Amino acid sequence: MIIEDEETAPVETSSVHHQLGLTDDEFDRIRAILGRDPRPAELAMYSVMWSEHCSYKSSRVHLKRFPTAAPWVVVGPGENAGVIDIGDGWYVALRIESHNHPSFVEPYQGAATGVGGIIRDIFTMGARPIALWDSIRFGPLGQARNRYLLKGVVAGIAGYGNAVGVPTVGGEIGFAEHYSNNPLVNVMCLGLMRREQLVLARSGPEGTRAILLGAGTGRDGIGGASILASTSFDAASSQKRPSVQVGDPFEEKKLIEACLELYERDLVIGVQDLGAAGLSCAASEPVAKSGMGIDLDLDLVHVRESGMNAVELLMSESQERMMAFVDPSRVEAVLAVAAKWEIDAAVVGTVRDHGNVLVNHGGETVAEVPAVSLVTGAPNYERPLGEPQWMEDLWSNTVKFVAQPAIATALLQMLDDPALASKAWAFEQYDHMLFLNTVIGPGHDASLLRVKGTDKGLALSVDGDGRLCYLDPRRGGARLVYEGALQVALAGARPLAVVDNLNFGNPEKPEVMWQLRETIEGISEACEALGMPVIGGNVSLYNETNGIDIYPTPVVGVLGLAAPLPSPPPRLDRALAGMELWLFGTEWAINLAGSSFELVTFAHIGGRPTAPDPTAGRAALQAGQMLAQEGVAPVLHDVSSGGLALAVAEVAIASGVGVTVRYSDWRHLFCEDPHRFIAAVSPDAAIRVAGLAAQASIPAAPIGEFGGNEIVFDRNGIRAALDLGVATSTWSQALSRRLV
Amino acid sequence: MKARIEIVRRPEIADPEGVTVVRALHDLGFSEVTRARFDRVISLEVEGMSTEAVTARVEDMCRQLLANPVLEDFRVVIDP
Amino acid sequence: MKARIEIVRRPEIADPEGVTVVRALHDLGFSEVTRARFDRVISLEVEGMSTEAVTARVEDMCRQLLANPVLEDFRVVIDP
Amino acid sequence: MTRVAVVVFPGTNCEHDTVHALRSLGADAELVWHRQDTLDGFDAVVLPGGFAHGDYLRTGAIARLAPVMGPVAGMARAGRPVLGICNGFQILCEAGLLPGALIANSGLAFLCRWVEVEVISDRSVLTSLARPGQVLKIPLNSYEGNYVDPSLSGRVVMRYVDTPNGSQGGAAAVTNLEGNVVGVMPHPERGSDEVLGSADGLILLEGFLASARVGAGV
Ligand SMILES: Nc1ncnc2c1ncn2[C@@H]1O[C@H](COP(=O)(O)OP(=O)(O)O)[C@@H](O)[C@H]1O
Ligand SMILES: [Mg+2]
Repeated sequence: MIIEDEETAPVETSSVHHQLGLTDDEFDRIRAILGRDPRPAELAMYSVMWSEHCSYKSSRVHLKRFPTAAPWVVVGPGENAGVIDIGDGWYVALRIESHNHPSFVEPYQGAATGVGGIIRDIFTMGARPIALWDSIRFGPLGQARNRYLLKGVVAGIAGYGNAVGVPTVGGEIGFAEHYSNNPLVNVMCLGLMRREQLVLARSGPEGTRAILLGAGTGRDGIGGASILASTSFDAASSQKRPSVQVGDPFEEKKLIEACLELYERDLVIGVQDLGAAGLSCAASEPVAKSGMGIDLDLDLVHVRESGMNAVELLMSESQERMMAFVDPSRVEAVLAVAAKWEIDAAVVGTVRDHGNVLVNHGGETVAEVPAVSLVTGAPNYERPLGEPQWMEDLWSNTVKFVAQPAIATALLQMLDDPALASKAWAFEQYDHMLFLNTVIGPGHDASLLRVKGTDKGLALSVDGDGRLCYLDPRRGGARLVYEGALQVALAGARPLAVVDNLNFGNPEKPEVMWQLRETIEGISEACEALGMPVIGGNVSLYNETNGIDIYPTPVVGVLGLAAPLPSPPPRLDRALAGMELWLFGTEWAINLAGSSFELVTFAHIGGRPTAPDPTAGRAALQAGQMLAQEGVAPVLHDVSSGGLALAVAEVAIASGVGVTVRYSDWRHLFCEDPHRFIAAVSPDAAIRVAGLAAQASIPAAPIGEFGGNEIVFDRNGIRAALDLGVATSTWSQALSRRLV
Repeated sequence: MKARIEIVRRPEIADPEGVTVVRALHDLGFSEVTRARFDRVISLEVEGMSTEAVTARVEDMCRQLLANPVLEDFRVVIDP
Repeated sequence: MKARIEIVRRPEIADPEGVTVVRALHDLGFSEVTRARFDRVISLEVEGMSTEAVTARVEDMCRQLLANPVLEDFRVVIDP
Repeated sequence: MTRVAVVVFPGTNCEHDTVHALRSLGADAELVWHRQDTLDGFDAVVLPGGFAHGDYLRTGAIARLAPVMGPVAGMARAGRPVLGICNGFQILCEAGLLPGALIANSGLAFLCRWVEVEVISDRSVLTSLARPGQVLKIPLNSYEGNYVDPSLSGRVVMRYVDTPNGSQGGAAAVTNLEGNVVGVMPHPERGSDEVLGSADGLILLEGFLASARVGAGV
């Protein structure tokens, strides 16, 4: 790190740029842009703005593949969050972000600041953040370090999310050895706004003032998140610790209220949050997007620590800060709003038409570079990619079953698997009810939120996957989209849009780039088949420790609109004795490749997962949505991890009633092939249900009844039974008992 | 023996609580306060013979559980 | 001057932190720990002349804000 | 119409939910900023849930010094209905308007879940329309929900059916001797609509408004 008094002296030693994560070619590129050697502050700005995390230099060429257009899309990828028009004058903003490496360094603060960051992306758009979802992955809980990381991350999400006043209404937790030294922490945030309140990251014309709002700037995360998230992990990473950032949900809560008041009173032209790359990004991005430049005076920045130099001020990743672009006539009013909400504010710059980011510090010019070169000047890498030589072996490595396994035992084993069991230990630490919108909260499939003042509801699901994508990234990526869309449809909603978070390994390996490209291809194909645009997301690369890459792990969030809000909506816990159990979708599916069954009972991962089928997928969505809207099925639940057996068990446990399932081939019970769901149906509604299924042209049949206090699997009279009480206690305690 | 563990937040790490409390004290008219820092003290009762042995064990507890090495430094004082 | 305030939880008040930490330490194999108590130390930087005056003011701060009489006792130490 | 002040401190987050629930019962509920130093014209006041001042130092410790707390104490002395929900309960204790204090849950974790509470006494502005023995389903949502009262002078008006946080005597809601100042840890406003899982909380809020109309404690 270059911390020197001679801030205006050019950098001679090229080694400095290596410390900052820039390659020699990138350094030469900077020289060419400036026509001279960069000064320390200039090099610092380029290093953070051109980091993988901020510039997407390895992934951008592939992200172009995503479909992004639809009539209801107001803002697509490229802004802080995507925005969708849900009618009645309401817009929603949605975005997902990762904070993987910081959460490994310090799980509580890493997760907490991740939550703070994604929330800022939402209210930067003008929306009030109304809900969060967390998608988190860890190594096996047998290792103390992994238990520590899980506890810390969940406490961090709770500690920040609850205090900042945004409920966490759903999420998922996964486990695999690959995440032991590289946990994944992805958080999705939803915002709601009136149409008039939309704000973009624009700077406005010459003379516009730049006002820095919120926390004082300190030495937090110098070369932190952006660098941390842009390089691999190893023993040396412990030295990155001093750059850990501490979140202050109280400051962010005040910042939210202050900004919302600024939007309501129409006092700002544009805003940009300060995330990774801090001031460097917030000063350059909005002006670049507006074809302008800016004069920035670092002496005016309010600081938490004294004696910070220009490099530190420009690179600091101090949390809870916002940059507002304000017409000179409104400056006083903006400062008054800040004072009311008891947050600090300072006018730190003025928009200019010279197109440069001109930075002064201590009366000296420490940087003068074209704004556009910081934002879009980074190289775009077409990194070499190639199918891993191990794919063929993986696909041919299937289990040959000689006999039928003990079904009840296999189910009990799955119920005791932390990845499949109840997550109440985690979501009861999250406020998931604030704002009185949570109609269906955590512990079900999609979350369902009502939109007060309308008859509508928003259904959202977030699902990630590593195992299927390892076995086939294209099919795995596509199936995530179909699964999310189905869950949303089963809440009575029409799937409208997707956000994605791509967690991958080291992009300098052709195999990893191939996985990335294939996953994006799969997600894109599925989105096209279902008419859903991708409106935003995030890419996290270099998820690699000591040379071992994580599974390719995309996380997909699906947003759906339920109009009207079904009342009462289907839930897992509404099955009653006497109701019929129905299965929708191809019943004869038998592929067990990548299934939880093979993993849990045989510790096996191999074979090739079934590809999704657009026609069957669309039929399932249509049927699910109609059933939910008509209210003829009190319970609707998709068949995914754990297959039919686990899906049925989850309904029985949630409803506190036993069930009998009739089957012919035991593999039907554990197969996880897509586009299938189950329902609880009262006998007098059976005819109507069959009619709706026919209308959607999806195979559907009753395969059992609810009743008694056992979960029974029956093949022409041969019964395998599991006591409901045993199933319930096993499933409820599988996670918590491993954490004490 | 009694072990007293003083856990102090590293100076370079942000301390929102301190900032908020100084603000509150100023509101109350205690304008003479310029800085507030919050540290923790954990007092343990430990069975053990030699001060050395106990010190080593307690330092171990701090590293494994009681202190957060990323954010805090700690000091162990034993009074036999 | 520097004022050091020790906030000590009253013995009759339940101490969930203490109880939980002892259990956690036992799980980690530190079975020699029989009791743990958590207290806080607040370090203030205060402008002021006489130790007496500052002590009085800081005790005032404790009564009004820094300590809760239902739960805690406090002790003020000034090092000039 | 009954005018109810819902106080907003920096960090409060249940103010809009509380106003929403009170208005659904026909009350005229208004947000009042913590720096306001009068509550003239209000029949009752609610300190809603959230994290006033980030819960820094101690939950409720900084909030109790706000200018608005003078008038709140005034209403308490005048026998007018004063309700603290969750964080508001903690503030009332810190302010000495209720005996005791709230410390960390025995499980040392934040707890957000539906709980069952049994009404012990109807002699408080919160429980005035509830039957003793009646069991209500309302959401709990707190880290410091563990009530301690060495003086044993607080009157418990609602008790958890199955205490989840170590609270002394299972206390879920506590009142002063006059019954006009009440602190409740679970959130009545969150149990205000069947769509959300229960409307039992309305029984409590209706009682609170009824007491406000008659203008005094019980
Ligand atoms: N995997 C992805 N899919 C779709 N959009 C993406 C993806 N990754 C990044 N984006 C978009 O790129 C833009 C820039 O991302 P980023 O620089 O991380 O924003 P921020 O600085 O607000 O975190 C955002 O609009 C984001 O939605
Ligand atoms: Mg942003």
